[in-house]
Amino acid sequence: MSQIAGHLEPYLVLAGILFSIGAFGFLARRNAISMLMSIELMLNAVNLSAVALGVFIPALVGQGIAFALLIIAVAAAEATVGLAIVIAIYRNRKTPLVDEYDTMRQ
Amino acid sequence: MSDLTQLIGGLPILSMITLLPFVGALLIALLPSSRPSLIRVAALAVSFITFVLSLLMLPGIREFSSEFAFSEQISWIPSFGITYHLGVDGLSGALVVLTTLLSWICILASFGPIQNRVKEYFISFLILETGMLGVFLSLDLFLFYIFWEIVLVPMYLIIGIWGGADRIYATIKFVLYTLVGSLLMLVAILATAFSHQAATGSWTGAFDLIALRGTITDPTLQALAFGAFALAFAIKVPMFPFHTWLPDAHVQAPTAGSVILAGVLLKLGGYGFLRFAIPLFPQAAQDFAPLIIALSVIAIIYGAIVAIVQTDLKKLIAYSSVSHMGFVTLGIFSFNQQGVDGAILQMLNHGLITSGLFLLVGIGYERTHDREIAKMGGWASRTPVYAALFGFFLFASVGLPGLSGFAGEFLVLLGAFLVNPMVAGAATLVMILAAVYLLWMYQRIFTGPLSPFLKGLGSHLTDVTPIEIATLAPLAAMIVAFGILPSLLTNAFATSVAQFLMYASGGLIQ
Amino acid sequence: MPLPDTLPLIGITWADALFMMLGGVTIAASLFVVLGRDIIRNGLMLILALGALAGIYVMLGAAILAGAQVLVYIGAISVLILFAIMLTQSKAAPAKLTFQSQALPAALIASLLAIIFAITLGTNDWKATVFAGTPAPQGTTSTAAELFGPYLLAFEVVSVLILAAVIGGIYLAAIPRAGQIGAEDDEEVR
Amino acid sequence: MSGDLLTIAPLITVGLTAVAVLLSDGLTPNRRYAPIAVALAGLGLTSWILLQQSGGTVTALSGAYIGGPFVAYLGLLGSAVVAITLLISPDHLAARRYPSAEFAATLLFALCGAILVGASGDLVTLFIGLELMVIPGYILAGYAKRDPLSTEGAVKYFLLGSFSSAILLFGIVLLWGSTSTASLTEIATALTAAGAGLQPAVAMALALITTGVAFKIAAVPFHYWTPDAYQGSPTPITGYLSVGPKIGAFVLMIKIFLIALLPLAASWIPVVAILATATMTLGNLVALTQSNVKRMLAYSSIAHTGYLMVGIVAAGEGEASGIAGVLFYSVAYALMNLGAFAFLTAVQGRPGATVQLSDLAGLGRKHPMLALLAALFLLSLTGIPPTAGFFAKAYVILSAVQAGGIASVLAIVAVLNAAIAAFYYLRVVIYLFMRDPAEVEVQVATAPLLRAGLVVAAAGTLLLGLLPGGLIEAVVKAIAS
Repeated sequence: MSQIAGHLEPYLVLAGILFSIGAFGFLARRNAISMLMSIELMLNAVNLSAVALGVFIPALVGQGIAFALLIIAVAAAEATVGLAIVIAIYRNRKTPLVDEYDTMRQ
Repeated sequence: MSDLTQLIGGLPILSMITLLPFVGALLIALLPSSRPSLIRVAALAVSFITFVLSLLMLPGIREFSSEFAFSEQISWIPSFGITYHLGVDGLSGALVVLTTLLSWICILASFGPIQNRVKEYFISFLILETGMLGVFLSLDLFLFYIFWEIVLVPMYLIIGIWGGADRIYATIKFVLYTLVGSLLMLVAILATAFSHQAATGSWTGAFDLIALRGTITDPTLQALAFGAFALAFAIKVPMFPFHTWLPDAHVQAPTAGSVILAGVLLKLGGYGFLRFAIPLFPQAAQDFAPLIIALSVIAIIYGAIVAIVQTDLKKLIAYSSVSHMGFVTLGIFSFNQQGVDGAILQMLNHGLITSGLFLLVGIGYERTHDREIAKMGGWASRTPVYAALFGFFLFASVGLPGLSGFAGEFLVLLGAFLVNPMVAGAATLVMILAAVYLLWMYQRIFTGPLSPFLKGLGSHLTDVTPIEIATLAPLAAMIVAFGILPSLLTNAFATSVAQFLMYASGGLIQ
Repeated sequence: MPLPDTLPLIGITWADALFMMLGGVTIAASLFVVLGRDIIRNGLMLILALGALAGIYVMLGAAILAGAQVLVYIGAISVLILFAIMLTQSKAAPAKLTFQSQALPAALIASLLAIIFAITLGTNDWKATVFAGTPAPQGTTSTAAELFGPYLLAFEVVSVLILAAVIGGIYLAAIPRAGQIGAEDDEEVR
Repeated sequence: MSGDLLTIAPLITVGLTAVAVLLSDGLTPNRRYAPIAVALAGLGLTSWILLQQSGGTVTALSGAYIGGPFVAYLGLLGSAVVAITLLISPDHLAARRYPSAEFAATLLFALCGAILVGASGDLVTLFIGLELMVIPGYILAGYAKRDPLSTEGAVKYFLLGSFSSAILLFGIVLLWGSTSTASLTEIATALTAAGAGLQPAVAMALALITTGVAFKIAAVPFHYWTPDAYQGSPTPITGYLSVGPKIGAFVLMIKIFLIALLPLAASWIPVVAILATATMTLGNLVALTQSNVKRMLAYSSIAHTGYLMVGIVAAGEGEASGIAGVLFYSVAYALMNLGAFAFLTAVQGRPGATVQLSDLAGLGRKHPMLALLAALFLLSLTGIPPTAGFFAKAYVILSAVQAGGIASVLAIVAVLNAAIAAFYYLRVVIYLFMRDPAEVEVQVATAPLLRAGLVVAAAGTLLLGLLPGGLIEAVVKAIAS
């Protein structure tokens, strides 16, 4: 009898920890691409919880995976735009460090 | 549900009076700014026609026995029962005529002093006139508030663009003081309307003064709403300690701005108490009365004393305004016929007298470009007519019997005496002292040997011109007329005062 | 010879062991992503974390999602990120990553957040099914039924979203040809 | 099924218009106005369809899309916002050599998302709509891609936007999991059935959603990305960003907080009320200290967020007029804020120019009409009658007074803030009319389209100020469903 893998909670706790790690990365890193990667971690945490909920909660069977698929697609769109912006700013400023983008705070 | 009733010859006279200056402003906007004299004449014509229209309205007010001789009501925002509701009785009628009179006088008095951006000036002034008339004629609280705020913008521009060196500080102070008060009043209006809606289940009449009077019974709402209304009106009057914007605004405003500020804008506060704050929330008004009477007496004393030490002529008159307007609130919150009669008289008289004084200060400033009392002396020897007129208005201002200033202050003191003899006594004493000092000030400026400063002006120091006399003469005539026969006025608003006293005591009877 | 039900010696079921292994890899790799000092390795670690997640999806019986994870996340997004990293690496940008000055408070907040998540999500009454081993594989039919049922509109709109993102992305990232509107023939104009 | 297609016709029309805009640019490249014309035609068609649908509520696609007066109201507002943005932008962009086709298409995609947010019946559709609304915003913020300021603003906007999306999404997923349904109304039913006690996961979901939404609407203290994103973007785009996505986020707030989470109102009202107070006060106080006009408007838009939140709190207290207030305020805010930014666009005739307050000195003398329109927008933003801004504030305050409780305290906070706001808005008027002209004058460029945009915004601001009755009825009809 499985003690962990057959229950919902471990998956959600894993998702929560993953989300927190992503949030930490977002708050702590200076590099725009690192921050983007941190956001991807957060989105993956959300995905994991969506799938787990969809698998373990009878009323949601099927929905979880569908939801997660849509989130993956949204994340792809977001990443496309984000990386394009990063490339554009890199052309202008030659640095990917966000806290050096402070022209307006003079 | 358009319901235009009681028209003169089928015409909505009140709307015509209110909106004519605004329409005039629009027309002037179409005139080329390269023709300033055309613009001046057009503005004068518009304001004079408005004045004539307002005079035409007067006989009607005496003929009808009901409270509001004329009223016009059109649905405006039906979802909330907000209507375009105008009405006139003796009280508002008198103030409307004061407004239309002072407006054309001010426009005439601006012909000389205003030389830059003439078009914008007269547009602002005419919009200001519409705003002031709207305040006096609105019977819908929402409409009233809108006109109340509309007054703010052109006055802001008039002081801010055509004012003196420190005009921007003065305008900002003026706007912020007024806005804080009026915004809280807006909340109170909305709360009142909502309580009416909650009580009756319908928005109909929720903003209508006539429907609302006597229906607000919740004591908390009364106290809070009255507090908000009173703050807005107290700032406008201005009552101590909310008066500090006034001297700055007066000193910085151009002459006509000062005149209209003292002559009409300050009356908006007193009128607000009489028409809205007290009839709507009588119980709270009675509760607040001791406080307001105390503040009024402080204003009378403080205004007079501070006026005495002023070195700037305009500031002196500004502080004497604070003192004189203290009588208005003192009279209103005496809640007896003498006091209220006196307060209304004082409002009208102060409008006539102080306007005259500001006009005279402006006339003097045109010639000397200075207002320092210490620099003057012996002025009468060069410009006897000017000195005589100044003396006349100053005598009227200190309440010389036989001139109109006397009757108002006397009635107020009488009314106050009935309530609290101590208060009346204190006010009388200070009044007399101030009068003595003001007349001594007159002596310093106008009599004695000609001061070196005035001598240095040489031939620039001319006497008053015919146009200037034309601006002062109607005021002087009315000061004399109402000084001899104050009953001309008190009869006109007798019904209004009776109604006011009835609603004011409503909180006690119930 | 069949495998024993549990891991020898420690008595943990195979499924639990697998979960712990994949979860551990996910956490370790993602910690590396946010803590590591070499951004290229961080990018590679992101791929490892996402791969481990795909493994968990398989465990959960969501093979279709694991496929999508590998194709889209690892195949497209992560490669794009690595590409952007390569593109933006230069002498101006230090190869050794530094942290913002508020990194320490951020770490505290994140730790607290993780604990709160663990408590709230772990103790919540989810009214969830409990499986003996791992959950049975989810049929693609139920997912498809949802995607083309209640989520049809969302599904279609996502394609619009991707279209919009691609158009915008191309616009932002592209260097216009000379002569075209938007060409960089005048650096001063902006 | 064909009925469903008819119901979602506005969505399809806007999407197809975006494609048509790109195609038209492909056929006739480098024409500045062709894409704008196509886009405006498409918006006209969309508006017509929306008007046809304003009758009654229709549900399509298994409840994912709920059409009707509410969507019609928001769709028409969104179309107007996009149309005005399309009028004021192309010449400004062309002067800096940025194309208008991608711009118009991106705006239309965002409108698609906004309509979907308004129409969504479930959390999944709502989230996808939100993303379709905000992702084009990131693109637009960085639209001036050769301008370091623009890209800088865009990268901050993007990072904070995506971060908040992730937070919001986690909250949405947890809410969906703990109520076992994605449908907004069913969530409300489930939460009501669950009773007073708050499940830990629901509490967590509420916290995450509140944080995410606070970021999206730029409520204090989650606002710090806005000034940079707003200041960096090309001015007309800043106008759009401070209006479009913000109103959209408030619609999202109505959907989540006032439909799905209404049973939990007692839990979120205090939080939202505190956020609203902080947002109004801080936004105004910081705006007070700005000398850059664009940054000042950015901070003032934060303050307006606070006023809108007052309406949400009132609605949470069970006063339906709170939603009505928010909807009315949205229209007024859209018109006056777009107008103010259109004015700012006009005085930024020279590429690379930033407008300091002192640059505007004496503008009223050289360009009286432009200065007059600016004064109108500023007075409306201050909330002085007879302008749209006044009625908007009055409506929100009325709803707050009606709601009583915390909301009526917020009403007082709101009016005191309006007085602070008067200080810095009127300061601009002072510079326009009361100061002598600046030594270095701004370069005024008013292309015909920009002029049209200014006039439309001004006419709307004034008309709503004089005759607000019609819109009030439309609002009441929109929330009746």
